Amino acid sequence: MTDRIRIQEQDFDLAEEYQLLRQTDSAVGAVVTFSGLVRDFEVSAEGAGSVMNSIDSLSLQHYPGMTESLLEKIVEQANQRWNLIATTVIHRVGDLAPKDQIVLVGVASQHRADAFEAAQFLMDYLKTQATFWKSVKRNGEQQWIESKASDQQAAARWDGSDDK
Amino acid sequence: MTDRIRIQEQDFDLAEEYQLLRQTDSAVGAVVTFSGLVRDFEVSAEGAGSVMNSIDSLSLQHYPGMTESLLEKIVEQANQRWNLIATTVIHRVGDLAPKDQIVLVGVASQHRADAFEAAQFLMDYLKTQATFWKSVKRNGEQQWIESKASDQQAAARWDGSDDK
Amino acid sequence: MANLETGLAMINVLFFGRLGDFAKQVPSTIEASTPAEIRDLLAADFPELVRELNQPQVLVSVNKMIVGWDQPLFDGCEVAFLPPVTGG
Amino acid sequence: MANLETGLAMINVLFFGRLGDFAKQVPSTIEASTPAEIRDLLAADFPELVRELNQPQVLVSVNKMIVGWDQPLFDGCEVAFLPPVTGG
Repeated sequence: MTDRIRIQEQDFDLAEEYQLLRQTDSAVGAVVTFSGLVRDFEVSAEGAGSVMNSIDSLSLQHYPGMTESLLEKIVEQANQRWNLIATTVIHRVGDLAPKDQIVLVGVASQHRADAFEAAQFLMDYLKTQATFWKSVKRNGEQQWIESKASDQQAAARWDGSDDK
Repeated sequence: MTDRIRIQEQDFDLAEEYQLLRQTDSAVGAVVTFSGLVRDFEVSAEGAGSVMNSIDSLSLQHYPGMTESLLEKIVEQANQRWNLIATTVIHRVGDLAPKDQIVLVGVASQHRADAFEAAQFLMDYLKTQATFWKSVKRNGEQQWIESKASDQQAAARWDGSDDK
Repeated sequence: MANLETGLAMINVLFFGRLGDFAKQVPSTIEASTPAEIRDLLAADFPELVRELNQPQVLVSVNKMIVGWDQPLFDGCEVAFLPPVTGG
Repeated sequence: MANLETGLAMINVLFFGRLGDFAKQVPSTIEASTPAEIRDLLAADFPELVRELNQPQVLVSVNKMIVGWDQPLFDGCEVAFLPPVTGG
């Protein structure tokens, strides 16, 4: 298992990370990547009555030291649950603009089901367990993003049984 | 919806396809890519008693004209089931060596669940519905690959209800 | 051109995947009125091929659409015999 | 250094996310024996912050491990108050 975990201000290059995942081992038959991007709007609430507000920029704070160890634990759990060959998790912090890349999760495995499920698991856990906080600026005013019930639900599906 | 479907002998560039998916629209918040690679071995049967045989090369045959229209249908179904912004399906044909890229599925959407599920759906349907046939060469001898029950099961989970 | 005496259509036939290995000597056009009839016509000269065609997973297409074995055929139809696909 | 008179530990305190907005005037070190005591000490001067800290989703960590509000603290501990995370 080759795991790469990085928290950084600078942008990442998906192509480079993909090549690293792909070339880990000649047994790699499947590579799944997930990239999260800054959209140019944020939805103010879930469900009916939600409002889309356009944003100027997004800012990501994290808890240095704690985030790294949480991400290591999340990746370790994924390796225990699925048969993975290599995993990459990169999360950016600091100020980001619409269309910027925020997060990359990449998984290489022999078979596609492992790579797909592990990538979803990593994203769900990253959204609900890792110590990152997002704020947005609109018209010069900063506002913290509310956590989403849908993210909690997505993460909950991995609890309990080993299966979905 | 921006859909790109290609069947080709030449290799593809994941980075280029990712940039196209990412830049389709400023509403894109999630991009999932799946790449299938040629492994340097093939498993002869599923379950107990399976044997891993190393291979020299892999060859992909398809039914020109029919494959394209089947892939269009599969992508259309994905667009009906999920809220997608752009989709890319590239499948190679002809002779391939171990570590070569075979297939790329890429999906861009606002939210990650749509992109993840649609990418899995596209791969499952591509494996079981599209008119491609794989053969391998080992020690100079050609052998057709058997279809896998696990692929049929993976595709079957999308049938019936709109949900998994 | 249809055979004026028999009323049968001239059909272009294709065999994919492992079926192709058993069909190398099969003529590329055959006179028949259904895919099932094509199969029956091949039984005498290509018993191994027909054993493969009788596998329940083998599908038939006419003009690139999946159809039943009793689909009526017309002059110039393209009939393809498709073993289980293994792409992706 | 622990306060010799009270026996309380000197704790480094951190507030993340929206909690930070309410905690700008909070000193970076506080004498206390549990995270709950830190919260209680802040109640008089920072009522809005403490209202936020009392939200059930707020978690507490000591030395970067999630703990309960009654976790005993020692000199030099780092206590962080964490609102619901919103990464990814």
